[in-house]
Order: sequence, then structure tokens, then C-alpha cells
Amino acid sequence: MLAGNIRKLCAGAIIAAASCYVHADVPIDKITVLNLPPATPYRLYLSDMAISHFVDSKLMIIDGESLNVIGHVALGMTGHVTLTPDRSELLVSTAYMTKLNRGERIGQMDVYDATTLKLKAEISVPPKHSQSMPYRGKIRTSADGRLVMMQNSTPASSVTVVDRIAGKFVAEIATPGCWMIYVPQSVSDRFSTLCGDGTMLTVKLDAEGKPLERKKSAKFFDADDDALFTSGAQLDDSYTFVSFKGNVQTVNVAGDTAVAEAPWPLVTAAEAKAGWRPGGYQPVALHDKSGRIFVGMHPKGKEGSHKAPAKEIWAFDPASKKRIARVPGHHATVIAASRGDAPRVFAYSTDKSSLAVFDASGKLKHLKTAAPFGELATQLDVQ
Amino acid sequence: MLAGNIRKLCAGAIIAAASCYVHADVPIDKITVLNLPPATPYRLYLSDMAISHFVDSKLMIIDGESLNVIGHVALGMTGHVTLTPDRSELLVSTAYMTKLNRGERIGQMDVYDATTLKLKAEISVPPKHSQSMPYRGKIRTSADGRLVMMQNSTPASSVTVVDRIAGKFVAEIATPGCWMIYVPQSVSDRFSTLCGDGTMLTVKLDAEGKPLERKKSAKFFDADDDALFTSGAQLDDSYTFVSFKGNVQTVNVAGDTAVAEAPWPLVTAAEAKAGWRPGGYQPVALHDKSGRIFVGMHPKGKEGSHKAPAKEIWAFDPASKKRIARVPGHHATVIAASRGDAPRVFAYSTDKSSLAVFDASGKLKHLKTAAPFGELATQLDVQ
Amino acid sequence: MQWFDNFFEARSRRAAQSISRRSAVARLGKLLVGTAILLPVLPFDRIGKAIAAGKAKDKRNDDTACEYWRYCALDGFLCTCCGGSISACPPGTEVSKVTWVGTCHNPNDGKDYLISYNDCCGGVTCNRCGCNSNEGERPGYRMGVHNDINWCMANSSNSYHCTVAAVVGTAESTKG
Amino acid sequence: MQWFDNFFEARSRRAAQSISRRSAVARLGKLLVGTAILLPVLPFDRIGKAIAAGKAKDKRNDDTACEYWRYCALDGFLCTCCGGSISACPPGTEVSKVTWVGTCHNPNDGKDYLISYNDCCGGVTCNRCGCNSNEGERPGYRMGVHNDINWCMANSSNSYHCTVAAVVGTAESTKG
Repeated sequence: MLAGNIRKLCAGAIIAAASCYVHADVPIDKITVLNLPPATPYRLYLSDMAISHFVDSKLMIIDGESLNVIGHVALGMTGHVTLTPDRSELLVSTAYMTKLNRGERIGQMDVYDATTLKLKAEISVPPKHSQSMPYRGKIRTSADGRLVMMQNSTPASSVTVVDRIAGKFVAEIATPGCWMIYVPQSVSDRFSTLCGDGTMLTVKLDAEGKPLERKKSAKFFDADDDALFTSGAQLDDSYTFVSFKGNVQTVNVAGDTAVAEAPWPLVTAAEAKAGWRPGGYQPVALHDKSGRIFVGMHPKGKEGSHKAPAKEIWAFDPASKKRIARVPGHHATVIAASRGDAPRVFAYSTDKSSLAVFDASGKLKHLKTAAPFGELATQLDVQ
Repeated sequence: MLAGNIRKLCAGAIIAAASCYVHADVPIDKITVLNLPPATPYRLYLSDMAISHFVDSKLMIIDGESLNVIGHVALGMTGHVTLTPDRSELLVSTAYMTKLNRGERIGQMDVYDATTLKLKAEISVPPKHSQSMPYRGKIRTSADGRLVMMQNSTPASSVTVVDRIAGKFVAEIATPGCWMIYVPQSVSDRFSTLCGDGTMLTVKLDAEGKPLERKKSAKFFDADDDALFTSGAQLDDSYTFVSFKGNVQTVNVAGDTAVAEAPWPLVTAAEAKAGWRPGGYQPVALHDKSGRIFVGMHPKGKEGSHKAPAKEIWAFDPASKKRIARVPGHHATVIAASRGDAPRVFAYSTDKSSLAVFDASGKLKHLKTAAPFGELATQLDVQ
Repeated sequence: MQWFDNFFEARSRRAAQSISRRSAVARLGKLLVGTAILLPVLPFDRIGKAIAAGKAKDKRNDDTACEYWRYCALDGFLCTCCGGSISACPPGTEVSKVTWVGTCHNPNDGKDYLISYNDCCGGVTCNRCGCNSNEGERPGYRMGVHNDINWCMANSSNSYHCTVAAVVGTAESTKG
Repeated sequence: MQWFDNFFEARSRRAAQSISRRSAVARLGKLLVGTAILLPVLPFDRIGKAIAAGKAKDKRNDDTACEYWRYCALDGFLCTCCGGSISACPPGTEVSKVTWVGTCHNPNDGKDYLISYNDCCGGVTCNRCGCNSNEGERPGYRMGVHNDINWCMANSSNSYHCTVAAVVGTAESTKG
């Protein structure tokens, strides 16, 4: 009787459905699993701490043209993610507790295929990764993609080095009083990190990835008076930072010691008086081809306003150090820019979970805004 | 130098602060951990699946008078919770994956002290608990509190029995086509479960808690034509259910076979025509002392509207089977009532995350509403 | 699955006196439950999409809207908003081994279709385009048409990501 | 904690040329970091509460409002909304072993206080009364005053539930 009914029901799941198909206008589906579509220069990677359930943080992958979500990657407990230089893999610095919020803490680097989003490898590391908001600089690869550096905090600061090709943990390097990882593009044997005493520490690595030499730069900023945001925008061997009070500081990290250029102000004296300051979690972006930088700015800034969302986004020309555009800020706390031709600027608002898109080929031109994306996202990377 | 500064800073954390205290108007705090305050009859237990991160579900404990949240209990992956009859412990049927969303699935019953909310014990069980929305009936204790029955789904239905006093798993009992656990109060050696063929299955247990005998009742409902909501309101040995189309069905589960009373309608012919139906996840509550029942009702009901939020809450007198009150429904999907004197009815809205409180000593009188409570809660228990 | 051979099975079959469309569906659901669905390989035709392009304003033909006709008993997040499609799971997830079934009316051809609501499993929950439709849905005592449960329960990863709505057949012939 | 004895420590001390209040705070923070805080047992006086009763409309004295004076550098969920109090963790949680520190101005006595923002750890995240104030907050290179990080990181359970704001001293004497 049961079998009889099933045949009448014409269920493709149970019996061959060829005779059935003729009765229906909608064909029977084959359920499949998709790969990501081919990447465009506007593919976005949004890192979401999901603060209310941060044992279960996540990466959202978004098509920056349609603003459709095209995939997710599980980041574990406050995971941090970076792309390999060839964009073939996503690397995640994370941890798992065996019973969700208790039990053993398992530290590892998860490796995901960037096309299938399947987990390819799990590399065991000391369970010390920084359980913190996503920022660029919490995990970085060397320029050649072989070594992976991951920021730890116990809360003492250290950096874990993994050999991605060998698939193994290499070293844990003490970086007391310093934070975040900055890697040059012309050499692959070192990383730098910003220190609370206003310097940068550069750690040179041996062939294996173990620490060989550590050198501190001269002091170039004052964390008390005018701290630098740690999220810097990279171009080749240099990182461009902005400071709480609105100065631009570019630092070259290719040498044995980091070399800071002379800082310059984003704000005029009048703007400084009106309290215009950078703010947010990723306040500055840089377009590689033009060198232009884009900064989320808020007025009436003061001590403690450094995470305020942007009232405006300002664009600057690097050669003239002049502002070339100012547009409404869409409450942005995270700014990112695409590479190469036809640049676009993406402005994500942590508070509103919204994403605004600008054409950045000339002056900034707002194209569209969509929401919601994520729960508490603070890092946005572009393909 | 550092020590000197510290002394000047007068930090109680570092040195004895007696001499320091005289300079300050606000005393130095001792950081402690609270216990729950003494329970009132209005203490509420709200089970939240947290659908967007259901690996990390939770119980919120709320003071039903102030509507302050007074504590939380972690429920693991889609955990289900019940109180012991003496209200001394909270029992959680749950599972953990060793790596959050992969790895080994660990099944267990977690035991929490109901005053300190500390984890007291973890009892290993087969990893089969029903990963489903919280409903009363997913975990229940026998009347004497010794045996704990937990609903499984693989998706085949079975019931795990744990001896809470011995702290061990006892049995897994097949309950094919049946769902949810109903326990009598006059005997502690059996449970019943509602079956899709319109009957109730009663399983009698031996002294250990292993199945001794299974008996099915006569058919008393039709799951196709007028299904029963599985969340029933208990009074002694009987459960009062409502049906999708608005009939009341009381079933006594104390015997070897469950005995159903004659059903009666909540709705008049005119109300039925207007489509007034019960709806939600916990659509019916019962006040023990008066026997009155309270049902979340929506108009224009139809096939598929059975989870619709209440447009009104209706109160009925059990003896006369007459409606004695109808009040605005506050979008409720979950109704609960306190016990004993000075009854209150609590109406939680899954959509709005809001909680409305009514004085139920006479006709229903709205006292207050507050929000938000939880993310996707579907079960509310009262002390 | 052993439970389906249990001594109550024969009795419950006898207990069902009338063969309504819905109970037949419930049984189909029961059979699908616990079985890895091996769908036949058929031409992959997105007729719904094509129609949607023509009637953009009819949400019954917009597969990112809760009102889309195939979603009549879907409680969950739409894979079409999560990097999947109406019948494909997003990258990195896997198709649920077990499923619940709905019977939905297609306004375009006037026919009723059996829809398999396969969850896509693994990783995080998508949490976009949440829908809660319950036509023909029943409590867990009719497991094959129950949607208040995680249908990733039988996969190696129990994480729920989103839900697809695949046509698995037509319910037409049981109407008589 | 071994890193604090590292070869860079002495150098970084020398590098700090001026002793501002804030840098002193940063150092205190650094010392508190990695140390289980053993607070002295003093009379438990909820002066904030008492004042709040009198000036109900001043959010600077309402310990369930983000504007409460002690919360000037608190980024997280208020334990006062989660079953705890201004200096007590909710039931079932444990006090964080490490902490960050803020310097907040008390409008009632005109003095600046050092506030220890201890996270309460274990179980689920409370997710009520989220606040994000950052006075004196600095990036992770000044870890003792950094609040974009989980201060339950050194506990046996790393789960973050909510944050208390305990007075640990006055910052007055460093003003000169």
C-alpha cells in the first residue's frame, strides 16, 4: 500500500521519474552544492565577530557589484582570516573549546579552499590566538605566501609562525608591548609590529621561520597624545596609518628596521578646531594604482571618539597631500578599496550593518547601499 | 619609577588601600559573583534556540515581577531544559561538537544548580537528542524527580532515560511515529508520548527505568484533519492540549493506557467561521488552582497558520467550558501561567522578543510589557 | 531507521483509515526520512527564474521572497540569499541526508508539487532571508512534514546553514 | 607573563619621556594585565545606587545606562542588565583573571577614579545593554587599556558574558 501511494505520488526520490516528468511543468530538481563563481576585483570578505555568540564567528563573502552574499566561512571562536597572495586559500587563526564554552581549548589554523570553501587542512598551533575584534594584521602571510604570522594574546603579546607549505607550526615569538602584524612585499623573511612606546619592532626570520633578529625603529608616534590606529593600508612595502587626531603616517617595513616618513595632517587648522578626526575600526583605505587614500571622518571628535562612525568620507591625493573629495559617510566604521582599474570604495557600518559602494575613479560617487550584512563586523578585505 | 607611580595611583589592586581610601568618596570595590535571589512564584525560564547561532542556545531567567533578567544558563547545541520537581536543579538535554560545527558529537545531560547556576554534573548519553525548537516535553522528569526522559530524533524518534540520582544513562526506548514526553504526577514509573496516528503511547518502566510494557490508547485525534499542538498544559495526571482548529483535548496519562476526555470547542460556530484558531509554539497555559486555561488565538486562520502569533488571548473556565475573558494578544506565541494564589499569565512573542504580563486573578488585566528577551525563544516555564 | 520496522508500524498503518493527500504526503515524508535522497539527474531548468524575470512583481515567483510558491512549508533561511540557489547549497556546505516535505501549489501551472526542503549543512548559520511558512506542517509525531527541527541532524556536521526547496515530484495524481 | 621580563621592557620604559596621567594609567594597566586581581575587602557601599535614586534622570548615575560615569571606557555588555551588579558577576559566571582599566570622572565628587573593567566569564554571552565607550582606550599595543579584546582570554572558560566596572582606586594624585 505504501509503495502504491509512492508510485502515485510520482516521487523522483524513490523511483525513476521519467514517466512522472511528463505530467509536470516544473522538472524534478537535482540538488547540488555550488562553488563560488569566478572572482571579480570587487569580491568582498567581511569578518564578523558576531559578538553575541562569538564562539561562532564568521566570514561573509559578498559580490561587491550586486551586493549579494555568495558564501560564508565558519571562523570558530573570534577567528581572524586572511587570503593567500594567490587568492587560492583562506587562512583562519582560531580556536575551539571541546564543549563550546568549556573543556579543552584547541588552537589551530584552518585552511579553506577559496573556490569550494571546503576545509582543506587544520594545522595545530598553541591555543593563544588573540580573541579580539577582527582587524587586518591579526593574521598575515609573507609575500611569498609560505609563512603565516598570527597575533596572540594571553594577554602577553606574541606571534605564532606557521609554515603553510610544510603544514606545521614553526615558532612563537614574543612581541611584548607590540601589536598587529605588518609584512613587506619585496622580502618574505620578516614582519613588523606596532609598539606602545611609539616604535615599530621588526623581526627577521630564518629559513625555517624562526626568529633571527629583532630591531626597533626610532620612536615616530605617541600613543598617549596621538595614537595610531593599528589598521593600516598597505602599498608594496609601506603601510599608511592614520592617527586619532588626524595625521597620516606612512612606514616602510622592508628593512631591518622600519622607517617612518614625515607625518602630514588630514585636517586644516580650522577642521582640527571643529574636531574632525578619523574614526572606526578600519578607518583608512588606499587604492593601489592611484595611491589615493580614503578616510572615515567625524566632527566634534575628542578623547574616546576614535571608534565613531564616519560623518563623511574624505579622499586624498598622495602626491599633493590635498583632499580631493568629501562625501557623506554612511555611518561607516570600515573602509576598503578595490585594486587596479575602475576602483571602488566600500564603506561598511558596524552599527547599521550596511554597506555603501562608491565609484572612486574620479571623485567619490555613491553607487548603492544595502543591508544587513553580519552582526558585528569590523574588517573588510577586497579580492 | 613604576612602583612610585603605582603608589601614587593608589591602586587597591596592588597595595593595601587603607590610606588611599580616605582620599576617595567612592569605596574600592570587591568583585564578587552573585547567586540567584530567592525564587518567587513569578520566576520565569525562557528557552532560546538562538537560531542564528544555535550551537550556542541559552536559557534566560527572568524575574516575572520586575522583568529584569537575573541569570542565564548555556544550553549548548539546541538544548532543552527542565526544572527538577523540587526546583533545586536545571537539567539540560544537549550536545557539543568538539570543533563547534564538526568533529565528534558529544551527547549529555548537563545538571546546573538552580541557585548558583553552576554546572554540577555532566551525564553521558547517546548523542541523539532532538535538535529542535524548545518545547515543553523535550525533557521531563518523573514525578519523584529520579528518572529523566529526553526526546531523541535521528530522525527516528526515541526516548533516552537517565537515572538522575545514580547519575547514569539507563535506556533508549524506541517511540516510532510518536513525539514528546508527558509524565503523570501520581506515579513515577511511566511516560506517555503523542503519536501521529492519533493515539498516545504509554511506556511503563521497571525499577531501573528500562521499558517494561508499551500500550497505545484508542485513537482520539486526527493529525491530518485537526492536529494537536504537542505543547500541553499539565494539571496533576492530565494534560490539556488544543488543536489546530480550536478544540480542547484533555488526556489522563496515569494509567497503563492514556485516557482521552471528550473534546470541546474553544470557538463558537461564528468564531470558527471567522477563522479564530490557536497559534504559536506554546499556545495553551493552565492555572492550577482555578483550572482556567489561557489560549493565544488568531483570526482568519487556515491550514498553515498554526504558528501565527496571538491577536487575542482567551481565558476559559474549565467547569462551564465558557470563555471568561478575551484581551489583546501582544503578538504572543508562548503562553504560561504561574501557580497557586495571585495567578499571573505571561505572554511571550517570538517575533517581537517581548514579554507581556497579565493579572489573572479575575479577568485578564494587562500589567506591563517589556522587550527584548532573547533571539528566538519558544518555551516559557514558570517557577 | 530500525524503528520503522518496529511493532507499532503495522498498527499505525492500519489505524489510518482514509488516504487523504496529506496523509500520503506524511508517509512519503516518513519514507524519505532517514534516507539519503538520490535524485535523478534531469535537465536543469530554472523555470521559476525565467517566470520571475517576466513577472518581477509577483513574489510567488521570486525565489528570494518568503512568498515564493515552493516555500509554502519552509521554516528557515533561504539558500537563494546565502550563495546557493533554489536547488543548490552554497559553497562549502553539504546537502542534508534527511529532509521534510511540503506540498505546494504552483500558481503558474495550477499543479501541486512535492517539495523537498533539504537543509544545507556545515559551517555557520546563514541568518539571511528567514521564512516561516507552515502549510501542511505537523508536529514531530509526523516527522516527515515537521519543520521545527534541524534536518542536518543526520549529517556529520549538524550545523544548519540554509534550506533549498527542490521539486521531487507532483502531487496531482493523488487528488482523486 | 614571561614577556614582561623580556629584553624590550627596559627599553620601552626608557622610551617614555613624559609621565602623563594617561601613560601612568597605561602602565598600571600593563601591570594589572596577566595578574589575578586580589581586591581588598572593604565595606560594600553602593554609593552610585544611592545617588541614582536621588537623581533618577541623570544617566551618569544610572548603572544600567551606557552614560553611567564608571563606563567611560567600557566596550561590552553591562552586568547590571544580566543578573549581576556594578561590581558583581551574574550567577554561574566567574570573574576574569585579567582586565583592562579606565580612568573615569565621577561627576558627584569631581574626582577621577581608576575603573577595572572585569569581564564575567563562562556560559553564553549576555547580549543585553551593549555599550561602547572608549575614553582613554588605546589599541592593543597598550594592552592594559585596550577593549577590543576578550578579557576572559586567561580564564578556563573563554566565554564572555558581561562586564563590571569596579573602582580600584583614585587617579587624583597623579594630576600634578
